[in-house]
Amino acid sequence: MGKVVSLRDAVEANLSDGDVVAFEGFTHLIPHAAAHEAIRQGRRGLTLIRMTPDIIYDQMIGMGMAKKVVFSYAGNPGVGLLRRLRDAVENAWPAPLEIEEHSHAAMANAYEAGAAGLPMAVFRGYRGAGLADVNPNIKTVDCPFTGERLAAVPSVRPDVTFIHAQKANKKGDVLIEGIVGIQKEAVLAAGRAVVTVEEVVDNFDDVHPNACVLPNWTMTAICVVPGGAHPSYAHGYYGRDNASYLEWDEVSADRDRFSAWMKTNVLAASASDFVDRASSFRSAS
Amino acid sequence: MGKVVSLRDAVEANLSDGDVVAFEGFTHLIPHAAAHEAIRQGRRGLTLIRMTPDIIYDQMIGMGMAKKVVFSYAGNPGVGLLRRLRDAVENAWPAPLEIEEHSHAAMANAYEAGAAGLPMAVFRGYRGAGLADVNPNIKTVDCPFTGERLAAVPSVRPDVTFIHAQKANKKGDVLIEGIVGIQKEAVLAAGRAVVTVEEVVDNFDDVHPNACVLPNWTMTAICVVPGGAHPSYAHGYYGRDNASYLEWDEVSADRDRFSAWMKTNVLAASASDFVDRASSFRSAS
Amino acid sequence: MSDATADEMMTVAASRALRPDDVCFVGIGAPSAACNLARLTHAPDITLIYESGTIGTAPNVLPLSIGDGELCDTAVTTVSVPEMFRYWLQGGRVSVGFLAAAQLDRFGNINTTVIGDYHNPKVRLPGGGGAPEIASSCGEIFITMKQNPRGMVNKIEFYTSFGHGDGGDAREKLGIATKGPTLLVTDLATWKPDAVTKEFTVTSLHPGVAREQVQDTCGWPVAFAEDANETPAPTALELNTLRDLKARTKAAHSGTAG
Amino acid sequence: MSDATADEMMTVAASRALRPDDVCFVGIGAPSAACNLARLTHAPDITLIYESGTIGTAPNVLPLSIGDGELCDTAVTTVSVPEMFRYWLQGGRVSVGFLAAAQLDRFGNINTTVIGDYHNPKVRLPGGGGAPEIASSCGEIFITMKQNPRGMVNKIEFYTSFGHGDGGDAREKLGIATKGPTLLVTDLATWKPDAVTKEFTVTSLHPGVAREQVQDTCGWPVAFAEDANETPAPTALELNTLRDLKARTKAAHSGTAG
Repeated sequence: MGKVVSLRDAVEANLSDGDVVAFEGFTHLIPHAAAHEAIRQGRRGLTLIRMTPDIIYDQMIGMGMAKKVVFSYAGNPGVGLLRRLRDAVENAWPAPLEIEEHSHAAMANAYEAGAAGLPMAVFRGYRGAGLADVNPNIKTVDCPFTGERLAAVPSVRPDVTFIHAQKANKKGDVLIEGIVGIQKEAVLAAGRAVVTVEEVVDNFDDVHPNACVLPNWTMTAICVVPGGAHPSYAHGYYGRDNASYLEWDEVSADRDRFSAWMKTNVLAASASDFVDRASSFRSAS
Repeated sequence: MGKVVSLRDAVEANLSDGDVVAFEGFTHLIPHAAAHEAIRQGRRGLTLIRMTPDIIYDQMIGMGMAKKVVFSYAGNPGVGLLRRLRDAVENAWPAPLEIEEHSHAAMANAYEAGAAGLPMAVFRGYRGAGLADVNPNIKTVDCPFTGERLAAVPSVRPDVTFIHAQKANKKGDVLIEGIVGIQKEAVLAAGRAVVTVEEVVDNFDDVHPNACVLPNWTMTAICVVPGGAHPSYAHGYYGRDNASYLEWDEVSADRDRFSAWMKTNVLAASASDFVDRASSFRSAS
Repeated sequence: MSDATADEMMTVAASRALRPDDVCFVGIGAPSAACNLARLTHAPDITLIYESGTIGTAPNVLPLSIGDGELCDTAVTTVSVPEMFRYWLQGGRVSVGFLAAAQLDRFGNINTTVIGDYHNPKVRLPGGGGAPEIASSCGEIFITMKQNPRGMVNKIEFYTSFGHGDGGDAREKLGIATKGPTLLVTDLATWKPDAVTKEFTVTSLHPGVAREQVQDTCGWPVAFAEDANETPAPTALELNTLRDLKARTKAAHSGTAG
Repeated sequence: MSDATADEMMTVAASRALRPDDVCFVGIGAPSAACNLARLTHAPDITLIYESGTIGTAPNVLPLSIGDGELCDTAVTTVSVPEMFRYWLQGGRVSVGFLAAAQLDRFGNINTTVIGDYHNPKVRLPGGGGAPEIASSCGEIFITMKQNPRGMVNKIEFYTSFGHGDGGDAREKLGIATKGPTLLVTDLATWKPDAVTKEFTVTSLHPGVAREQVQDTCGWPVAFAEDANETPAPTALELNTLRDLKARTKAAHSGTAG
């Protein structure tokens, strides 16, 4: 398992200023620890891609790390709006933020096309939708057989993708279970991929043959970060910390409170803090 | 489980003369019993779709049931050529056979597009390949972002698809495990779907959350036909009967021998014969 | 059961519109409560789909997000997000899409994107998520929202998802083959589109609600159907089931287990 | 080990070309034996992919078809066929595609489709299967076949899969960015394309093989590299490993277990 490195080293080696980066997760398995490490390393000028930017992108945007965000739903899941993202879009604080906005269907297809090595995704979408008028990256393609006009968007090909997964085996293959979201596509679409996992097990002999497994050669680095998805959850490991999502709504409402919170909970913290943060959400079994 | 019916009834209700039909399976889980029932019912004028037409399509073609075959690899897997298909294409025996030939990538994408409700599939393919010159259903689409010229083929939308799967639960959901091939797409792309299964179990509580499960409302009929894939195999149930594939090479080499074999082994047989045929290939466990 | 709150009445009325054999794409919030209430009452075999990839889910408590673990634990199967949008939504396998609206117009067009100019917004809302293609790919669309004049507006500021456009055959003109919005359930009334104009028209008022209340909380001049009647009050079963569900949900989410 | 058959020499020579970190898309037959021999000798961590969807498979016996259960049982993961062709092959993740040829020309173009006119064929062959896109999407292509003048022809009758076309920069002209055929291993010799013309040129003769034998069994005038040498004979390890593999395979497939 030559690819197992510390999260600090993995972020340092794989994320540079100006990169196009995806920290993916669909409510489940959100790579909070990796995002916090990126914040500590103070990267700048990032283009952040994600279907559902939530707390971690709100934090990065609030810290002034992003020049652009590509997304399809920018909300605090189950709570409401993203206040740092709003402040950036509405008031350019702490910096102006360019946005490229799509629908979920478009983003899902764009990741899929990226994983498939295609330059674009073709789907039936955006009919009557306002985004088609404001996003120049929404175009059309005509079916040469039926004449139907379909939507086309560029594929998503991040420089680097970060995801969190349940486990790796000793060969470095990675297993994702439950709500698998868009993570496989995000890894396969990217030039580099860094995966944080809850644990390393000997082998996957007991895993279903058709489970979502990423072979070791599809990843650049693996980091063992138990609890690394907190306050999101890891199916089979720990549940969602709903109170933290509610708390974020208050923390992020005020610039000063936000800055103070980030200092204490991110800048002065480390990846190893996630074990404790997730511990009270672990199921008894 | 109102959808569980006899194979005879399911074929009668769902397959008509002139239908576009897919009996899918990728070496694994080939729906032999369903195909034999269709042969017994003497359907005519069928358009047969399959990535890998093998023995069952060789049999249907030899019996004069097909007017056209859409395919990407027409071979007896692990053995050689399909002699009845050759006889039809080369000598129009017992009837002329129209062919629409694609690559695997094109067919896989075309099924995928069919399942996705799209009129066409777009992929990077057929570059320099002769099929693009002889198949008018191979066209191109230009990427509006990069200008790259990509291949386009019509999606596959069969009137009806037949597949074989390991098991159904009492609600009628169906599980496919192991080499899952193109079966999910073939079912979702079709107007109707008939699934033969090895057995019915109480529930799928012990099944992996991301296993390939088709919800009951995606299928028209389910038929319990243990051994229904023989001489193909059913992962977890019985192995492949390689001798039968070799035998077919001889049986199919001669028109009279073929006709006699079909009479004995198909026309005068029934779905219940498959239990015995598969029994000696069941693993000890 | 006359002690139902307006919110409860809204959820119950919305749940009743779902048929036992529907395949329903469930938006979070009010739609989720209505869909699960239908499942727990008259439609036990309804298929509920959440855009996180969970198909045929039967959560014991309402999820807080569209990707709660409970949805996966109780699903028939959980697929990837691209598969969800390609095979299941775009594939035409969903009979009803159930959406909530932040801003809605009389033709069922929804805005959850921006207030003000798109490029220079007064308020930046979360955006459409799955809604643009839910609105065009599902067989029909049900919408639920609490009435207020800033939410139900004469003209929405952004077409996040397309309903009936400016009415009539606007969908056909865009090549959209599905029905679009066929039902709006608010906390005060049930609305259906006029057969010709496609303008939402009140077809029943919830018990105790006066027409003025409906008009006062709506930003456009409300049309009432000639035969508009009273929405049947929640039955004891409906109300008890909903309250039990909400109580279980509250208990689960205030705890630490996820 | 001078007792190796020509067939064994072919498999061993082909296996040696595979690197330990290759991701190899494996054709059935001779390629499968060579790829698994490489895995069992110098390339234990090589990733073998079969088009049935099995990724990182390590079969104990050679499969009879591209979809044998053994391939799934020993794979890192088994994916659907559309995913295989989209994410893994077209996605550019395969470094080597290993093909067998029925009919081959000097530029590595392969015909497995028809002999005679396509629409009125003398012999209808099985067709291309995965080969057309394997030939264009893999980083490079290795080909293996037994020499015979009807197989190695001056001009193939159908371009099932594109090699170097009519030579030179034919691939670039078609917008194909991958290398195409870089190696041909027959039962008599090892061939590589000329750097400029892309014509297959013999770079080594297997032990005991004379140039005349190579020419007599090839339908085009054979070019020999100036520095053409002798292919190293199979080592004891290579030959024993191959023979054990073949013996295990024979025992397994003559039995009834699958």
